[in-house]
Amino acid sequence: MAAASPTPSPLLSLRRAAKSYGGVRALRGVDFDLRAGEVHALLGENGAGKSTLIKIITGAHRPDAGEITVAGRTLDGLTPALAQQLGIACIYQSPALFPDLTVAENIGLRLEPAGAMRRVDWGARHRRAAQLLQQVGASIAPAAEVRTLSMPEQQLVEIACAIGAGARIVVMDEPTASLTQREQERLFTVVRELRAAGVGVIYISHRLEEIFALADRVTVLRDGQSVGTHGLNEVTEAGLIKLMVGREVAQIYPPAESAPGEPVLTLRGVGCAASGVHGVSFEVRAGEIFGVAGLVGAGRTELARILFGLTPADAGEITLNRERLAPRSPPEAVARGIAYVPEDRRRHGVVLEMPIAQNMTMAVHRRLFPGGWLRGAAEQGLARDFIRDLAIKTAGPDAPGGSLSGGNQQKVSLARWLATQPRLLILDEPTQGVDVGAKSEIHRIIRQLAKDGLAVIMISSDLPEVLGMSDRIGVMRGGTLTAVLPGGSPAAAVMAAALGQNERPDPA
Amino acid sequence: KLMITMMPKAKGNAYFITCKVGADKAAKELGVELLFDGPTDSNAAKQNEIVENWITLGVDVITVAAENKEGLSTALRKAQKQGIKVITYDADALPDARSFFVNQATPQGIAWGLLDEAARLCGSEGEFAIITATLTAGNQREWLKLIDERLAAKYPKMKLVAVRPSDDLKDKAQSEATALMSANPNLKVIVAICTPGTPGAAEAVKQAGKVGQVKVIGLGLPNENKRYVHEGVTESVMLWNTSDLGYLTVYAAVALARDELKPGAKTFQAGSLGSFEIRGDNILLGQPFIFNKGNIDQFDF
Amino acid sequence: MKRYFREISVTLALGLVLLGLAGFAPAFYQPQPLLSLATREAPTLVVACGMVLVIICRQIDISVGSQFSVCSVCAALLAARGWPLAMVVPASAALGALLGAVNGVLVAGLRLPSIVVTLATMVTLRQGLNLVRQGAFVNLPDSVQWFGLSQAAGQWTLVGAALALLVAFGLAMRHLAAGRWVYAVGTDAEAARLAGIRPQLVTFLVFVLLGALTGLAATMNLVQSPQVQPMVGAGLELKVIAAVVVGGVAISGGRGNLWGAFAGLLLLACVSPALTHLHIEAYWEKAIQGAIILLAVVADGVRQRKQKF
Amino acid sequence: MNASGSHSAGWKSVVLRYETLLFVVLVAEWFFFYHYGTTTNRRGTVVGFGTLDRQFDILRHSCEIGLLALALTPVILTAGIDLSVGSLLGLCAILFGKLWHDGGLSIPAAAALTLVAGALGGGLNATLITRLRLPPLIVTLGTYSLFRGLAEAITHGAVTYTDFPAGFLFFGQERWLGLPTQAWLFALVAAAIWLLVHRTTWGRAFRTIGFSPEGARYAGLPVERRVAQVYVLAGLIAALAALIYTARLGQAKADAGTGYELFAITAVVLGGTSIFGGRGSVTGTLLGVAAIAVLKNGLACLPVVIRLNAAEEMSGLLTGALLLLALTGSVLPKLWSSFRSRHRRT
Ligand SMILES: Nc1ncnc2c1ncn2[C@@H]1O[C@H](COP(=O)(O)OP(=O)(O)OP(=O)(O)O)[C@@H](O)[C@H]1O
Ligand SMILES: Nc1ncnc2c1ncn2[C@@H]1O[C@H](COP(=O)(O)OP(=O)(O)OP(=O)(O)O)[C@@H](O)[C@H]1O
Ligand SMILES: [Mg+2]
Ligand SMILES: [Mg+2]
Repeated sequence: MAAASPTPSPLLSLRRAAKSYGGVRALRGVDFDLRAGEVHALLGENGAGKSTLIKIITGAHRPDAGEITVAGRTLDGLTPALAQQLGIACIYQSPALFPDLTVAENIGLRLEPAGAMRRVDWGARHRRAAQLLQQVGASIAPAAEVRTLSMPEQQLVEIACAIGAGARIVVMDEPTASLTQREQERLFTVVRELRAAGVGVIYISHRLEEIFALADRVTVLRDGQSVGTHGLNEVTEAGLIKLMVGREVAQIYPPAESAPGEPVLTLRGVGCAASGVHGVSFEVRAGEIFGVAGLVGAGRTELARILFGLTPADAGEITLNRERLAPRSPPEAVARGIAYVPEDRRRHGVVLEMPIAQNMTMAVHRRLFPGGWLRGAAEQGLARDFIRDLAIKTAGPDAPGGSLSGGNQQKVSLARWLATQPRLLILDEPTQGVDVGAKSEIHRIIRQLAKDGLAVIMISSDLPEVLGMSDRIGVMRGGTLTAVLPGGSPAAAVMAAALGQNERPDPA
Repeated sequence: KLMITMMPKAKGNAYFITCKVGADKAAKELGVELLFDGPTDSNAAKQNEIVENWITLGVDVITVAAENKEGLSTALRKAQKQGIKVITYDADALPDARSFFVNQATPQGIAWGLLDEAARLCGSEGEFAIITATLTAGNQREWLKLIDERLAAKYPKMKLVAVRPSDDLKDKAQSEATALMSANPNLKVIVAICTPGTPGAAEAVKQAGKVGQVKVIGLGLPNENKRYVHEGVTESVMLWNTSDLGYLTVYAAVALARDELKPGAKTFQAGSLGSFEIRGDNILLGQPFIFNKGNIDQFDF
Repeated sequence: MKRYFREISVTLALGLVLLGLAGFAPAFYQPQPLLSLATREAPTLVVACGMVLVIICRQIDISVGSQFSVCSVCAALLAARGWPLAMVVPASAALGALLGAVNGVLVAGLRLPSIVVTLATMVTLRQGLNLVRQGAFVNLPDSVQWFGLSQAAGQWTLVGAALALLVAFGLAMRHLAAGRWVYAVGTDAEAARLAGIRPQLVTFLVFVLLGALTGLAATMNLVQSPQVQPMVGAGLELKVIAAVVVGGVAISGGRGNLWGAFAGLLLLACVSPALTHLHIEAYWEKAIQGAIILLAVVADGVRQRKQKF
Repeated sequence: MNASGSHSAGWKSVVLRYETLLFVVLVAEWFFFYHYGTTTNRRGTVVGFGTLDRQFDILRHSCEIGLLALALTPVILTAGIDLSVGSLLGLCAILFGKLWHDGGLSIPAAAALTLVAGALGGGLNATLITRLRLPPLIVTLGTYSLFRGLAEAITHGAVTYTDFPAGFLFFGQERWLGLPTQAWLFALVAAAIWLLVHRTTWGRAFRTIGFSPEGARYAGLPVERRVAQVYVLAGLIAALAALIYTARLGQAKADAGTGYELFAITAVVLGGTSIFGGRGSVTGTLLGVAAIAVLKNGLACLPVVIRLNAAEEMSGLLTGALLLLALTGSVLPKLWSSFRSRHRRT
């Protein structure tokens, strides 16, 4: 356990922290400490307890047992307010912002002092917001309502809040999950600046290359227990993976095997004024994985929403298996054999309150329940099969979707659409926030589906994933498809297309 | 002990509370038990339910002020079938659903009385307006119809500019009267044909500073209106002695239960109030009474 | 501008109605009747101020009508016993605050849905009052009328007080941290908690505040007449909620403001006198009010639909 | 009992427990009133709660509110609300009376048209809610005024339609096969709604939408159509309730069904259906309706209450209290466990 920096007493330490949700033991006695001026990565499979651990640190959840010490003070009832006073700031996996309020106000509410009868200085709020946003390199208007921002933009607002709070401890729970390369680089710069200023950063990510690029030490969690803290210079990627999953996992992408067949989906000049997409033309063949890359806000999700009938197209022509396709609503799209695994799984992918089994059969009501009469046995059978096939970690088919960790929720969402036996599968960020073990599992499944003759569109901000998995790569920029590259193209080519011909990737 | 029940149109209405005072007195004199219950707001369906309650309870006589002629009649007929005597008071049901109707005053007596008083105040010409309880109340419709007919026949120069409902709420009556006055600057008289309407309209006139310019008359209890009558806002209020109405009703109910009152009788003796005329199956309380500055202080109900 | 579309459109609608009245029924504009109208609506406005806060906080209170009745009767009984108004008014507000606190504890403390909680307290309070009082009126002593002032002075006092409260709350909601907290909690209670705000406390307090304002409004109504009917607040909740909603306060919390609610209240308050002035029969009133509520929200719905997709 | 209606083994047992509890309360209530509310009157006949007549009256009186509660159950399951059902009942009663009396239609034809009108009224709610994405609370607050206002406008508030033929009144005032006629209709509707909610994919969709409308949309469920159907169904049932109401009272008047929506919502919520949507059952609603009806009618039979002349107020008061108790009871276990965990730590 070589120390990366010689600071003697830790900024924060956690002893024997334990937490259960009902019957699920999310943490079972974890020790953890954070020093000033270090980036401490937290690593573990989906459901290992990372998010739970940081919720304890930020006071969002009370631990069932254990103690927290911050700057030498042992704290008993840590609340979010107290944590804030102590200089702990957090960027949650899903941003905890106020969608109806403006960006400036969101930042203001977090950073301003507590007095209830204090006068609000709107001018100062806006100036401060503008300055902080500039600091994280975001071009967001302080007067914009947060609901109008995209997910990554919201994350940048969160980061601006943390910086503004002058936090001495900054927690980031998968901040890059929906960021693209460029934003990621900007984020790294910010993190390094924080470290240089003596701030302790807890950094959670499933992307190992990020951790190696950024972190000083890493703590690995497995099944709610810490399996060790290491300096990054002492471990290898393979070693970390083994610690995480307790076995060896090859992080290679499964190779394309079959030659693509007939065109399944053809788009010609497709656009939708309302969602800012225009003039998209490409085709996807049976047995082909068509990767879609692009920067944040390039319109990839919007394109998927058009194909799924959520925002019907108002220009161009779409054909599916040589028949005209113009879905005006998701049910129509589903009836035509289109499946869409959305990027925001907590809001769209699974219904958190409903059992896993019901989540999985949601899109196959017609086939599974002829005449509209529910059949419990058929449903349970289907769910059990998928739980087994996709290795979903759960108490059983009747456990509510919300009790699963992010990665397992993603698998449930995937299962729902595989159950429809679609002709075209659209995956939006399929492995966002999914641990390496599950990730390669999902990659294997996708490849297998393609091999069975399914046409797959895979939208991803994870460049290695797009490069490794795709047979062809479409690149989107500013709401339109700017290039289609062959699979295995160099990363630089994809980036160049995503940024526009004349621009070069920003090295910062 | 006989069990007599009495149902008002709405329990909280001061009019019926005064009725109950007389009824209680009669019940005590006669040594019978009196149940007094009704909906808190005028509602035919609730009246129905309460009558059904009483039927299963096996009371001896049911007396009701029917919110609505037809609505209650089925339930009342059912009561009669079970051997329970039925009397209506204040507002009648269908004739075959009850034995007697204790009539406080003929509709004509009320409607014409009010209109004639209004005509006197405005010199038989000019605009006037009416405030009613609810648009749906049966007796109010009947009075309105009679007023319309007499207006056409006798006072061609008088103009009825509006009929506005007060929902039997004084506050609403006040708002309505305020609007009526500003919408009809030449308004001379406001006639309220429900008891909460009269003080409500008077208050509105007073607030609008139109005392003397717009006169208020209507049905009303003396206590509610004393102040306005003395201030000269309200010219006069008309009402029968409601306490006597309750008293008479209970006496008639008991007499009916004891077979002392039979169809076809011409007169009826009601304790300390003496003798009343029976016309057909209507027991008549007498003429409505006009309360004005001179006599209103002699009454306390 | 876009943000305040709803407030602006309601104000425009109000302007249209007022203009129409000026054209077809100029008699509507007479100082004394208008002052009377304003006086009658002043208590409603005070309740509406509190309701705006509660709805912005993503809650609702349908028990205000019953609270209003209970406070009116209790205040009237106190006044009839000879309490001076200077004590009756705070006592009524305190009683209202207490009733609001009951709702607040149930909603904020036990995290029960406010619509159901206040449905239950609405029925309980109303029937409890009926049970105890059997619908009896309360006669008030003369000294209570218009606070013992002259009538005109009393009317101006009431209208002035209501407007002052409106302005105070309007400014506080925009410029005080506490006001912004109400918006924050209504937008996302969990995010508010993470930002160091105590959402349960804020929720509790808005209910208490609404209760206190309702108690205050009850006394503002009390001084206008020599008698109090126990049914006095019946239907107040729907009137206030309709006004607030027509004024653009989103039932889903976090959006809207007092100025919009004020315009909404004026719009709905004008319907009944406008009908009288235009000589339209009274039985159209409810239908027209329903149509106005629907039109207001439909206009908003059409706009949002256009904007979104 | 309702395997498909519940969400997990744990959750199922909670519902089961709540419904069982409610059932126990209902039975206890019934026996209490049976014991204290049955008396022998002066003429020697047994009267009060314990008589068969009385029980039939309870059934008769709860049919309309029961129907509205059944109509509201799917609505509330989708996290919606319909405040307009009481007003729609009034409007439909008036339309029925007008069609028959003024329109010269036969009773069956008028009834059929009334049902259509009810569905159209529900359709108006449905259109505004689904097409314009407006909150149901507000839309139905508007139609609550609108429907009642139309009823008043049509009749000028004054006309009351009466003198319906005996064949029609049979549905509201007579018995068929031993039970009040309308009880059969009610049972039929209850069974249909139960099947719909607990045994079909429609019911499943209602719950899904109640939990997460966006989630349901992304799952390819026809969200708009299902939501619309729920409100149309509510309108249809409100029209049916209007017919039964008219047959029971023998009259159609503009104030029919005033305030019924609140009783119906109370019954649904008392029956354990969450106002936030998703959770709840038709069995619970039926128990809720029964608990309120028995309470109301039972109190009206208690000599003490009768002598206080306060049956109406007492039943209102106790219904409100029961609702608060049920709500509080439903969160107590959660509160207790969080309280305990807090104490274990310190
Ligand atoms: N609110 C909750 N209720 C019940 N169980 C929960 C809840 N939150 C988390 N869990 C469970 O606790 C365990 C740890 O979850 P946690 O979110 O901490 O995992 P994680 O390491 O952040 O996973 P991921 O990488 O997928 O985000 C999981 O088994 C999860 O199912
Ligand atoms: N109504 C609209 N009008 C104009 N532009 C819109 C509208 N809605 C969304 N956009 C813009 O369309 C762009 C596409 O957003 P989208 O979420 O599809 O991007 P993406 O490429 O999927 O990115 P990611 O998934 O990484 O967030 C964004 O810039 C967004 O701001
Ligand atoms: Mg996590
Ligand atoms: Mg996207």
